Amino acid sequence: MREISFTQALDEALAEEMRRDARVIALATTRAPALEKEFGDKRVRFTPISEAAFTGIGLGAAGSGFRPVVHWGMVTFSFVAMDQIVNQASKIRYMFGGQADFPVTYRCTTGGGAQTAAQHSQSPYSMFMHLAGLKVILPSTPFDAKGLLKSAIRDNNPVVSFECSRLAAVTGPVPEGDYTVPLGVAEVKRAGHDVTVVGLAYYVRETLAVAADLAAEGISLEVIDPRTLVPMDAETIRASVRRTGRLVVVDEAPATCSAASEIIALVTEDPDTFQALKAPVQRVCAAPVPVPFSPPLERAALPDQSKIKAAVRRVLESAPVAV
Amino acid sequence: MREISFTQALDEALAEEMRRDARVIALATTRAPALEKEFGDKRVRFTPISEAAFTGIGLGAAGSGFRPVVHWGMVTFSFVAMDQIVNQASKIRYMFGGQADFPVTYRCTTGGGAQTAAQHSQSPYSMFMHLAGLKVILPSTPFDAKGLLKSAIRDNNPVVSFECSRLAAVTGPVPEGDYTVPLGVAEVKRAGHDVTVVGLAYYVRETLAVAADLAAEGISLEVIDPRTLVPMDAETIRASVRRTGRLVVVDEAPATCSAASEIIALVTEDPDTFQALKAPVQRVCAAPVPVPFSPPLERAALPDQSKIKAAVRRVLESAPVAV
Amino acid sequence: MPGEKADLVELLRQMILIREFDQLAIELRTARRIHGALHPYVGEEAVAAGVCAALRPTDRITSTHRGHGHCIAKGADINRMMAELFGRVDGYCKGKGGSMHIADFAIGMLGANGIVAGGMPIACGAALAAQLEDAGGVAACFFGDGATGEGEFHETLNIAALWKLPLIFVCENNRYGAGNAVESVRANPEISQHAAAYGMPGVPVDGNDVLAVRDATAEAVERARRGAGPTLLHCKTFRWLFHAMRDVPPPETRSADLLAAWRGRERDPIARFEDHLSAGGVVTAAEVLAIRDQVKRALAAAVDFAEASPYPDPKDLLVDMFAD
Amino acid sequence: MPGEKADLVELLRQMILIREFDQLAIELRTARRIHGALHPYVGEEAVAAGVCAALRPTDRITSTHRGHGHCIAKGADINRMMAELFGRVDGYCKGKGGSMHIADFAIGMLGANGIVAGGMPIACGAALAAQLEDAGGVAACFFGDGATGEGEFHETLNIAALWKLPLIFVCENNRYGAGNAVESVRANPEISQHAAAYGMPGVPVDGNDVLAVRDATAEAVERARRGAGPTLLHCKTFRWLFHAMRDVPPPETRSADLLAAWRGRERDPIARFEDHLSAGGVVTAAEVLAIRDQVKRALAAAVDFAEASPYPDPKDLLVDMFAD
Ligand SMILES: Cc1ncc(C[n+]2csc(CCOP(=O)(O)OP(=O)(O)O)c2C)c(N)n1
Ligand SMILES: Cc1ncc(C[n+]2csc(CCOP(=O)(O)OP(=O)(O)O)c2C)c(N)n1
Ligand SMILES: [Mg+2]
Ligand SMILES: [Mg+2]
Repeated sequence: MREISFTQALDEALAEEMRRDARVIALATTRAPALEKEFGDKRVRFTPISEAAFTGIGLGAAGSGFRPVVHWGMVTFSFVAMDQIVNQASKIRYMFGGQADFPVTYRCTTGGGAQTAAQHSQSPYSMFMHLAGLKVILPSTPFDAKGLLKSAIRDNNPVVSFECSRLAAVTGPVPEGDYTVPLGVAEVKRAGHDVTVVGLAYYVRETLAVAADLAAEGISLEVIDPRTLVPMDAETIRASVRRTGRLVVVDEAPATCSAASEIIALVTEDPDTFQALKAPVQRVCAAPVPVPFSPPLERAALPDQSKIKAAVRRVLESAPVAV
Repeated sequence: MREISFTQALDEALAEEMRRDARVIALATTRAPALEKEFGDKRVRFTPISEAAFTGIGLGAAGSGFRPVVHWGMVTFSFVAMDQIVNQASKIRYMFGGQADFPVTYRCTTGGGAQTAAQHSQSPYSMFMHLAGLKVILPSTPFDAKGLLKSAIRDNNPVVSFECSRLAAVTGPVPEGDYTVPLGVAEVKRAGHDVTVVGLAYYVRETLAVAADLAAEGISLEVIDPRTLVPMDAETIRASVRRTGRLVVVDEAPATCSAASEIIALVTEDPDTFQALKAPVQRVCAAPVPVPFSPPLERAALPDQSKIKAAVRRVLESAPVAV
Repeated sequence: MPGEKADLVELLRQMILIREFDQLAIELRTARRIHGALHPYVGEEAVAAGVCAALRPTDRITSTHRGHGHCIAKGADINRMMAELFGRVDGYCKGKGGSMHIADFAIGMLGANGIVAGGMPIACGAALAAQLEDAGGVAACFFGDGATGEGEFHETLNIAALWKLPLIFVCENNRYGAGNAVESVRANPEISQHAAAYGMPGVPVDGNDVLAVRDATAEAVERARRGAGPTLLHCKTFRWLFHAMRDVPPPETRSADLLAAWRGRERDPIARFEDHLSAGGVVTAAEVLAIRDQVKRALAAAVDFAEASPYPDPKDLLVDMFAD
Repeated sequence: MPGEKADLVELLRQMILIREFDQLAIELRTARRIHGALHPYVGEEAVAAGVCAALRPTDRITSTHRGHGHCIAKGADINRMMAELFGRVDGYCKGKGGSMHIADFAIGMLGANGIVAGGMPIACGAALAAQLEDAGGVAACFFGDGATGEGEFHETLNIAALWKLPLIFVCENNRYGAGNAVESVRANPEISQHAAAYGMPGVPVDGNDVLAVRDATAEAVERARRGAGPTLLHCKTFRWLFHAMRDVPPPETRSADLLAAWRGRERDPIARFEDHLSAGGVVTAAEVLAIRDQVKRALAAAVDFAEASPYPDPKDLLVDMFAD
């Protein structure tokens, strides 16, 4: 199968969906020449730097029969638009009794690791997950990126697509043409039996690398990528933990009230999974600081393979594998 | 001791702090005639409906030597100002290498239960907790409200004060004159030995009522009020769980990525506390919907005493108390 | 007398209905038969009625926390509105929204909104949709004087002007944002002056003159339909009553003189229009009485309708969350 | 020739330093000796220099993502700036901020800001502080043409005007917001026209004429200090280079003619001022050469200073989070 980058996969998804459905329109603060050329500047809008306004415009156009794909740029800039996200998009359907659908997709990039410092290195998915009313995707491979973004655009609800910056240039196999990855279905990226490690976005890759390393030592990790954060496929994660009895969650958001906290709560409140737990769960998250600029500090702030390994060893020490 | 309401206690805290320190100034969209009369309209500002601007004004004045107390109104309106909160206030000190202090307090009301529907019934503390860089208080009694707000105003960092609307008229003993409740110290509101129940804000009261009821059946609840969400006094909660082996967390925010999720993660990742856990933890939170208007639906959406009781019984059934 | 008789009488009827609806709502709320917060539109009826008279049923609007008048003027069913205030399952939002969140997408009423200025970007999205549909549709957004303090107002002005969207900005300047007079929160009370910086017409309108509002809107609509872009209407009116009530109407703090000046027959948008129509021989006093009577009966029927409707079943709590 | 010779020469020196600093930063970044994103101020030097020349050291400013020029003009130490770009512990933010987040509170530089318009409310807070201190202080906020699309810009204009705050709004219209020409994102390119709706002076200024900027600012400052409120300065300039670079400078997409027109001696803010000063007999060519030489040496020393400074110790990761 051909290999294309994460970014190319996302671009393809949008172009294919625009081709497929004339009601799909695109709004962003940066121009998209290829899209503009193919679909015209009516459907491909570039906007002033007015995130609040164009977030609401996407919602209003969705409620009026279109399927806008709105790009915030970095997730950082979505905070300027947070009223439209929290008070409008996440509530509009339910609050009005389900009268209308709002098929709008909000896209943005996330994450640190590129020396762009505090404001431009954020991974605040959990703030959006907390809002009952938004679906949330967070792909980790080009294949998933294309398939999930297509599902998001076809979904009849507001969906937020978080697109990890450190994955932008990563390449991987992506079939030509149309396919989708369903929302709400996690994927076991590597099967194993000693420890369940749930990774998010960039940290799926890092966790797979750790899994390969540790396999050499005879430690078998099961690596799970939720892919969709809302709806969360809790059952796939729980089923894995019921087999391994151990859980580590890896992500680059700070731990407090994070997606990692949520995954832990989903696992430990489920009676059967709780009974199967042999060791305390572990979060491998960012330090509780705004991401610092200086490379050695930034490295210290974010998770990495050695921190993942250390957490895996901790859960194994606390409940050694029976030989 | 005299009894005053939650609101009166908060008002007293602000007035006393303004008396104590001329650098304390107040900004809000509603007039405060008593304060204006005592401190003048230079220090007591009422502002246009421009939350983003006056949130940043508070931050800028704080960085210029003042100690602003900024009232957003409902937490709902803070979302208009989220850029200043997320990208500025929570990062400004660290990002600039600790050059300056930003002693600003942001106040707002929270919560449902008053038929004000989706937009005006929010409890999104966890979204603020997730931001490394803000302190967060959430009092449940008039005494704590006054003491915590004073600590917040004296703190040299941005602090967010969440003030539960359903508590506004609740009265309780509050000493005359100055005292503070330290940030980061939870309180055991009722000692017990069978189940640890952590309640937040209004649900501390509800949990205490449940504890009184269940005591009659011989079930002993330990009720803990964190009071401060950042810094979270994890140790008080963990110590209790190590004794009871059972944990229920009660709050009116939806469960996903909530403060309740965080408390569960803090408990289950601590090895000693994890070992002491006898039953799966339980969250009693709002249903995953925007709070609906109609009273029967709203009641169904929010936690109540019967839901708390049911959760307590579930953890007790799953690991019965040894007699 | 410009306009067809039937249209003029309909305007009068609408304004009376809007006023009576909100006065009844206040009674019902005071008697605790309905719930939540209430923001009466009394005194401002000419704005909603005048604007909507210049719109087609397929045109779209967004509204504010003070939205009952906009709903009625756009053609909403008062039975379903009332049922919503009662929190019943036959309400527009099946009881999930209440007074502050009534919407009827079928008639292009895209929702009241509890966030000051929050509906403006949404209306702008509806205007974008209308432009893309290219069938001559327009959108209008109602907002208060207080909303001009919010960034969303200004951002929307620029984008609408830049893209020449068919959007009518209807500022309802009722002189107050909650407890604060407009002069106390704006450096310059003349709101229409914001338009100039966007190369957009900014039109001050007597917001208590329903025909002036209708005509100014018609001009803006005509402009919008021919692709010439948005207009900012600054409708000057007055809030007769309190900002909002919960269990009881809050006490009046404004001077009796001021209130009298605005509530007098020459300024009251309804009495004034009634006098104007009777002076022009369009309606007789008897006809007006008949309208008032019909309105009262319709409202009584709406209350009956609402009370006959059941509360939503708590088992349906999760229904309507996500579309398939 | 208005102004003291020393002041004029200092203005020239500052502008040269600003330009050379950023040109050096581009080289260092291209060579991967420094990290992160870089937004050069080349071509816009007259704005920072002219504005800050009219401020006192105790006055406060906020800056943007394109902030090196503002720092230097406000009097920041280039050694500590350079150390920050290198991510070292002697940088202004101990390496935590980098290029986009340099601040020096000791000299009233309240920080560069990665959020378009994000610094404006903060500057407004500094202006409120100055008003409360009542010691004649003022604040200034720099922002780009693109920032006028953001609500925070408009909200801040209103509050500053309403409260008559001593705040100078300095719009640096460099013709682009990232890749987009100002005409493509604004319905009306004349940004100063927003001021009228706030009863505030809105002043178009030739942003490539350092004395014009200084004088317009001085007038605004005088106004602010006497309690007459804010002014909106619209400084028209031009971004010579790319919006931002990471590993390599991005390709130029604008026409060679356009670039040549702005980079010519008559329009280049530095060459033009240099010619003006030598025509007036204020400086000689030799003096200018000496300044350039001094600037180069100072910058070389700054790089040495930066490279001699250690990286922050990862053990200090949590330091500076919360004040005691
Ligand atoms: C963003 C936001 N801030 C504050 C409020 C609280 N609030 C509700 S209505 C209102 C006054 C609005 O005034 P105006 O826009 O003039 O409308 P009016 O009530 O006069 O119709 C305020 C401050 C809100 N709903 N939304
Ligand atoms: C709120 C926000 N939206 C988008 C961006 C991304 N961004 C960074 S700089 C920039 C262009 C800003 O243009 P302008 O204000 O004219 O400043 P200039 O870069 O020309 O100095 C954009 C869109 C941002 N930093 N903040
Ligand atoms: Mg008003
Ligand atoms: Mg620019």
